[in-house]
Amino acid sequence: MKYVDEFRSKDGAKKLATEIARTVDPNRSYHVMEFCGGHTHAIFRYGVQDLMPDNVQFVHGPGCPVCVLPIPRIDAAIELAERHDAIICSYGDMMRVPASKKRSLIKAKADGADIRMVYSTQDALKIAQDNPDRQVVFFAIGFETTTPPSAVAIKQAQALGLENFSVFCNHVLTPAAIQHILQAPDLRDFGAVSIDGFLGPSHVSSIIGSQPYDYFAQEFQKPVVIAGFEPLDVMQATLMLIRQVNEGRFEVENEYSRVVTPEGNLKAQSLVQEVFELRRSFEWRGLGDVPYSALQIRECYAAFDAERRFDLTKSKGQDVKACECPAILRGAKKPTDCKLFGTVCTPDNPQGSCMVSSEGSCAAYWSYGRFRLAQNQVA
Amino acid sequence: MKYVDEFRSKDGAKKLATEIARTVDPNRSYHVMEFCGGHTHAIFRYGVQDLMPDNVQFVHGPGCPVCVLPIPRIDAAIELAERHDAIICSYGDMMRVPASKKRSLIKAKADGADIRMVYSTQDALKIAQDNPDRQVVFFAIGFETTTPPSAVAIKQAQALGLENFSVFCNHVLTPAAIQHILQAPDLRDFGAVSIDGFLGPSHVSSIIGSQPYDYFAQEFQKPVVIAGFEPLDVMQATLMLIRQVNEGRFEVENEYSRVVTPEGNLKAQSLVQEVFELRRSFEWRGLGDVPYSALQIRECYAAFDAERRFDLTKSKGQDVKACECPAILRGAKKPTDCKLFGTVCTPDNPQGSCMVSSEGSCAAYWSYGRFRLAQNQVA
Amino acid sequence: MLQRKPGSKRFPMRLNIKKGRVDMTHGSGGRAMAQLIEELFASHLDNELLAQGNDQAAFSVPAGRMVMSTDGHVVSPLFFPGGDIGSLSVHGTVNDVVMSGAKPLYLSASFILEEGFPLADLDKIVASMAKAAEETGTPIVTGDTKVVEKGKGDGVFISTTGIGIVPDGLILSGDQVQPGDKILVSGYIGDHGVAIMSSRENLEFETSIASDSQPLHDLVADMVREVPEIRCMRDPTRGGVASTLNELAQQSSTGMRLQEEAIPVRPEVHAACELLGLDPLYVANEGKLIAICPADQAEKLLNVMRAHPKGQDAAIIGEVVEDEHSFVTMETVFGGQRIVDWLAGEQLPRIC
Amino acid sequence: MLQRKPGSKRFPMRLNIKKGRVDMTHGSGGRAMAQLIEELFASHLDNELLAQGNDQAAFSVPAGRMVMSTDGHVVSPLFFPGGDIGSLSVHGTVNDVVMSGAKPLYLSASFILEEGFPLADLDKIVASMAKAAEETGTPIVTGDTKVVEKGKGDGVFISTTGIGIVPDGLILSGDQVQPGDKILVSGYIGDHGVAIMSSRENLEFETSIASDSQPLHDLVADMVREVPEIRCMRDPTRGGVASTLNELAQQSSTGMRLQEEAIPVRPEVHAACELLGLDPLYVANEGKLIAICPADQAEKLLNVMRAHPKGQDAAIIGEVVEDEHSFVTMETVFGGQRIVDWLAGEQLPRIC
Amino acid sequence: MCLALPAELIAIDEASDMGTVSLEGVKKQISLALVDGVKVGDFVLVHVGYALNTISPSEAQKTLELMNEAGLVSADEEAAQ
Amino acid sequence: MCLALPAELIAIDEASDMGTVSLEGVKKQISLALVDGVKVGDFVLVHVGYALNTISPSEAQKTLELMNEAGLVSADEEAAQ
Ligand code: SF4
Ligand code: SF4
Ligand SMILES: [Mg+2]
Ligand SMILES: [Mg+2]
Ligand SMILES: [Mg+2]
Ligand SMILES: [Mg+2]
Ligand SMILES: [Mg+2]
Ligand SMILES: [Mg+2]
Ligand SMILES: [Mg+2]
Ligand SMILES: [Mg+2]
Ligand SMILES: [Mg+2]
Ligand SMILES: [Mg+2]
Repeated sequence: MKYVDEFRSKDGAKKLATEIARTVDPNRSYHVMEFCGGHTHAIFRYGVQDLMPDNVQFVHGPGCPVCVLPIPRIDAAIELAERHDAIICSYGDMMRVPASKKRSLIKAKADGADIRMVYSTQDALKIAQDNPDRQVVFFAIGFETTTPPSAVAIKQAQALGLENFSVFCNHVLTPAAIQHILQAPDLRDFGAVSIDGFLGPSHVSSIIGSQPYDYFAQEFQKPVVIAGFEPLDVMQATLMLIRQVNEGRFEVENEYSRVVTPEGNLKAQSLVQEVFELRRSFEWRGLGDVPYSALQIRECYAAFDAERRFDLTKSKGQDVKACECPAILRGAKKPTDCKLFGTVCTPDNPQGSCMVSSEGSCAAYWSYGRFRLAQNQVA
Repeated sequence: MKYVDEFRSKDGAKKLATEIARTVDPNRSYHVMEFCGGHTHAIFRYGVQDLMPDNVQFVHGPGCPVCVLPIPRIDAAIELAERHDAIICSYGDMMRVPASKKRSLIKAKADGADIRMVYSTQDALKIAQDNPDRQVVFFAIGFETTTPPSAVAIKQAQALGLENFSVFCNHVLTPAAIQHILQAPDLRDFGAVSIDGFLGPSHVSSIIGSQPYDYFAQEFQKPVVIAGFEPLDVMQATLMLIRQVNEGRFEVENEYSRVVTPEGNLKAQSLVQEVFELRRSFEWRGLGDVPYSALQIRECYAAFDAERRFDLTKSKGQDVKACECPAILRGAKKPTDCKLFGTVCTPDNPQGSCMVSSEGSCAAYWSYGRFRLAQNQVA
Repeated sequence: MLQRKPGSKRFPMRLNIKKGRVDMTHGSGGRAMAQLIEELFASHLDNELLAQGNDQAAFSVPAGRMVMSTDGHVVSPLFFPGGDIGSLSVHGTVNDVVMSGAKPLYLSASFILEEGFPLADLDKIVASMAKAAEETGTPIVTGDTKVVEKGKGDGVFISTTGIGIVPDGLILSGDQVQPGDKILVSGYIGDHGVAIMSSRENLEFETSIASDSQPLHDLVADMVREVPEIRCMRDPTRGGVASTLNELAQQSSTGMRLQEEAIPVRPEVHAACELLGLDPLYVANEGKLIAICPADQAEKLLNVMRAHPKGQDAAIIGEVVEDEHSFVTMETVFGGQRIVDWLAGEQLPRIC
Repeated sequence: MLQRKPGSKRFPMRLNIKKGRVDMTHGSGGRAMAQLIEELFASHLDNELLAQGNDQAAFSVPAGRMVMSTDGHVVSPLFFPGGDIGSLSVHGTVNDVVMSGAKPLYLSASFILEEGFPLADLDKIVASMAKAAEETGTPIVTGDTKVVEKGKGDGVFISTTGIGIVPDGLILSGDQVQPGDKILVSGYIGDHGVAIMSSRENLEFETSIASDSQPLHDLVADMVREVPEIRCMRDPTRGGVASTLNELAQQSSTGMRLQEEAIPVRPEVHAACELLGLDPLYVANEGKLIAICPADQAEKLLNVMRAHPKGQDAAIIGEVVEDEHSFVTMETVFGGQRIVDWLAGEQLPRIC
Repeated sequence: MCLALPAELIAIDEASDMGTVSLEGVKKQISLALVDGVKVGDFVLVHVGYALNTISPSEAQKTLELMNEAGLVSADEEAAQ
Repeated sequence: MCLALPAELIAIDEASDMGTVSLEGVKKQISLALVDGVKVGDFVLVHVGYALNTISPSEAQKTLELMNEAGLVSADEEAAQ
């Protein structure tokens, strides 16, 4: 696959590993936060950590849209299906995420709710057209990458005059979250690690561009390197971060220039602008209420807003008590710090969202790291 | 079973057979029309004809509510299910009756229509209560016996405020049909048999009483004996008819006095009166349009009348060309006169309604008479 | 894939059999499926062969005449007076196997589960299967589980297949039937069908009638040992005694003549049939057999059957006659004659 | 009840296979069912044993080690590139039988039909079964047909059961696997699952990939003849290669170490998986096998496999290691290590 | 036509105007909406889940006697032959 | 997060603003509503059935060269050691 295979070469990995080893200052450590689950996944899937010197550590951030969605929002999706008898269209990723009372979309489906997995907002529109007598709600999740398709769907629904289609909007914003992590004193202290730099989102940035990171790179004096999701991208960007740290720079650099431009996809941005507006505040799992960190549907598209169309109970659903997802999502703890990890909580029996999404830290630790833990125990 | 087994005894049959043999005038023949399919069924099921002298012949009448319903009415029931997406509740008897285009309720069901078999109007009401979002139509068929339960259901639906329940009324009237048979010159001629007397309906009469037959017994000078549906009842009533014929009487006698009174069930009559009114005319399969021979729902219960609630196409569905049901229902032909009987038309592949209902003459000939035909062929 | 995996603490959380439901993951081939198999299926069906844990069960067989039969079970409701789909799925196939005179050996089971089906019900069903398999001495040695989406199944369907070995020299087959043979039934007919109908939602009537669902291996063993001359046996399931006799008449190009008076029908079954407009001759049985044997063996066979608890109400109900039309006829209690045809359409309750 | 009844003009009107649909009468045990069996099922599946017309098929078997396996087939869509539920239902069970090294003998088939299913589709499916059974030399000797109401099934489900005889002396079983053994796969993985997904309504993508559904009896015959030392074989169906290897690791208390580079995956399959966020290791195969053999036999076995058309892309993909945790691990193309765990949940297309 | 069977009324629920009939031990709930003044022990004619009428024991007896008379007469004659 | 893959655009339907991409012969319909001025032969980044962006071949080349340089430097050094 062009633009993919080249960035997964074993050869390239060896070269970059050597270069990184050559570049690091052995007298200090480097804590690199990869904000995105996509990076987390690549690091584990390809064993990137193995290729790093010991003093380069990846800190996993809250950049998995599945993981950060708080339980009351999943409860609400289930309520839409069960109490309001709507067809809920969801990306496959959300199907097994725990809601309150040990439920999930897949369990609600087993209980009789009409929940359908879709691959695209186009599919949800088609379902609405095919079921004129039913309310069809698209369960919209995701960061800036996944938001424009939701905007397109709403505009198409309007053009088609679809009266039975609406969107349950849970789109969240990346810069707001990164800023929040750097800003909140308790969060910075909590983890007892100070982050030396950020691997910037790749696909989010393809929409928003690299400019939005300028503000906090300067404000918080932390370097950011926007990195592709292939393993060589991660290594190259890490190398670039190490160099900035070594040189005392805190700039926004762009390793993923084959896709990301400074200004991003202006057409997508304007579509999003037209359909959505900022929420004053939105709850993130792990981060709590984060101001201006999410989108809601504008008044003029109110007809397509599931939150306005349906009366929804305010669920008080909370994470399983011992689940450390909140701390893990802040980069403050590791999955292995969680008592439930690998005993009660496994990918087959996920107790928290981080164990479901293949981008969640707990799932990544389990799937790709479990053999290391076992080796350590044996050793 | 009390009041059943006593009337099925082999012993009793022998005695009555002897008495009938003793009573008949060997110099004449007796053509007894049993109006009711129930009698037809008993005659074949128990082999009553075998116990009769050769000069006593049963002529099968149009008294099977399944058989007399013309095809357009079944088409309409299918249309209610398919075009109006209603749940059609039907007695089991109607499921396999041929509609036009080789269809039937059971085939429409296989094609996806929501057709449910019910045992009682009470079940249909329950289905309506359980499916508030669907229109539920009870496919009401039957003579005076089956009409009062439909009246009760409509009154209950009104009391319950059920807005999704209606009745597709096909209730027909017995005396009108008998009178029509006796009245229409073409019908009387057609069969080339003159009927000497009638076995009067048992269960219909339990509702309407014996009085309604007085008029045409006098008018047409034909004896009527109301007879129960057990085989001894049929034999006893036949004996009573033979005696009337021998004596030149044409009275209404009541063999089934354990259930039938002169005035019938007044409560049931008044309920029917309240909910239904006479139709000016109604098409019977075999008899054509018969004036004042059926009921429709009164204006004041219009909300429960499927014919008013739904716009129904006027189907022109007709019987299979070669099917002789019409003539058979008039008593003018026998099933064996039909070219399709037993070749193309069998209970598994019924071409006409008379082959479906176990009270239909064709079905009765097939199921209980086929071995005789075979013996005759062999002989 | 129903085979038991060697026991281990592989599943941190036990399956919630009490409150859980089947979901799509239970059919995915992953760990959720392995857990369902280990903690629910294998815990009831446990036997050495199943425990081999391969894609197939392996066992030794002697040389000889083997029989194989399969049946899908789709009964509704799943639980009914006198049984459930679990026991029925064992009896239904074991009976088909033993109608050849065979000793049944092993069963396989294929489960098709509907998403949302309560694990507690599944557990009861599998326990009941295990008990039935134990009773008949036919362990379920291999199996398979699939899960279909809600609305694409009906709780649970179970297809079982059985194999057995026929004692040397015995050949029972429908085409052995000859005019003059006697027709025997092993007991009251129609119990199963009436019990099922009594528990159907929209027909609800109360009766003490329970399904006759039972395995006939032991009764059959007695019968073929004592009267190896039996021409054939068949269990009159769907379509009832009437359809089974028509099948046999067709297969052997004979006719059959029955005596209505001789056919054992319980008064309650008779009454329920009258109420619904049904005929007991067409109602399903799941623990009865029809046997046809030479006339001179009939009394002996009847005595053998009556000596066994499962045949205590056995009766000679008619005889085989020559008939080029293969008609099954019956002399009614009233003294008339009637045809007992194949079932046409379905047995539906009717009003006229 | 799938057995063929002796031919006769018992049915005045032929079944309308072109335009007809399954209705409830086809499952009632009456003449409509007999006609469906005779004119549709038996006309394709015709064989001597099926034609016996009894409740069970009877045949002679030699003494020896017999295997039995069953599988339910519920694939959606019913027709897919490279096959349909009919051929699949033969291959799926034959393959489970032959994974023991056995020669497959006979099959049974249990059909669960949904009311309204087009007879034309059923006809195609049964014809395809017949062809597959012919190809593998495993006639369908007994069967059963049930009809469920519309909305209580999904067109057609087919449960097949197969029996076979293992050549003397051969014992293949998952628990024979030992550290040091080599792991082989018979060809490209993931074809079946991707072909199925490509034809699912809401995922529609176009690819030339067809299901690999095929019977492996002939490949297996070559393998066990030439390398009887094979420890075990298994077909990596649901859950894919990953789940099959985890099963075997568990069963034999060993670990497995794979080389990602060595695993044959077609570029299209790889691409489709990347598009949908899936991993080919977890995608189902229906015509591939995993074989484990002593290291010193691995090259020989590989050559035997490659010499057969169904094994021409065979590869040694890893080895068995000691591991008390029974982990399956893999060296990635990138040079890192990862765990290849059981499938968790279901393989669902995902967006992140 | 009109399948109907005599069954014994064994319980009445005045409130719902429903009753229970028993036929050889088979019990069924039926509506009593079409009959007035029925009481437990009566035999009613049951059709599509409704009681249509009560059976008159004395009339039943009379009919049976009538049939029997026919028999007696003929039996006599036969004896006479 | 945000699974997205570069794939070649092999057909465009202007009317519906849809296109077909090919990835190793796997073809899929995607929406082009989020991109302007794409043409057949472009590689686009595909996410949830939408093209998000075009891939710049020259920038890709530059990045690969950058990575390779790292390699060259280290390879040189290794050689020097
Ligand atoms: S291991 Fe499970 S319970 Fe623990 S933090 Fe992760 S998701 Fe939560
Ligand atoms: S045999 Fe069939 S076609 Fe002929 S009259 Fe009777 S129902 Fe009609
Ligand atoms: Mg299996
Ligand atoms: Mg069978
Ligand atoms: Mg059976
Ligand atoms: Mg049988
Ligand atoms: Mg069967
Ligand atoms: Mg199997
Ligand atoms: Mg298989
Ligand atoms: Mg297998
Ligand atoms: Mg009353
Ligand atoms: Mg565009």
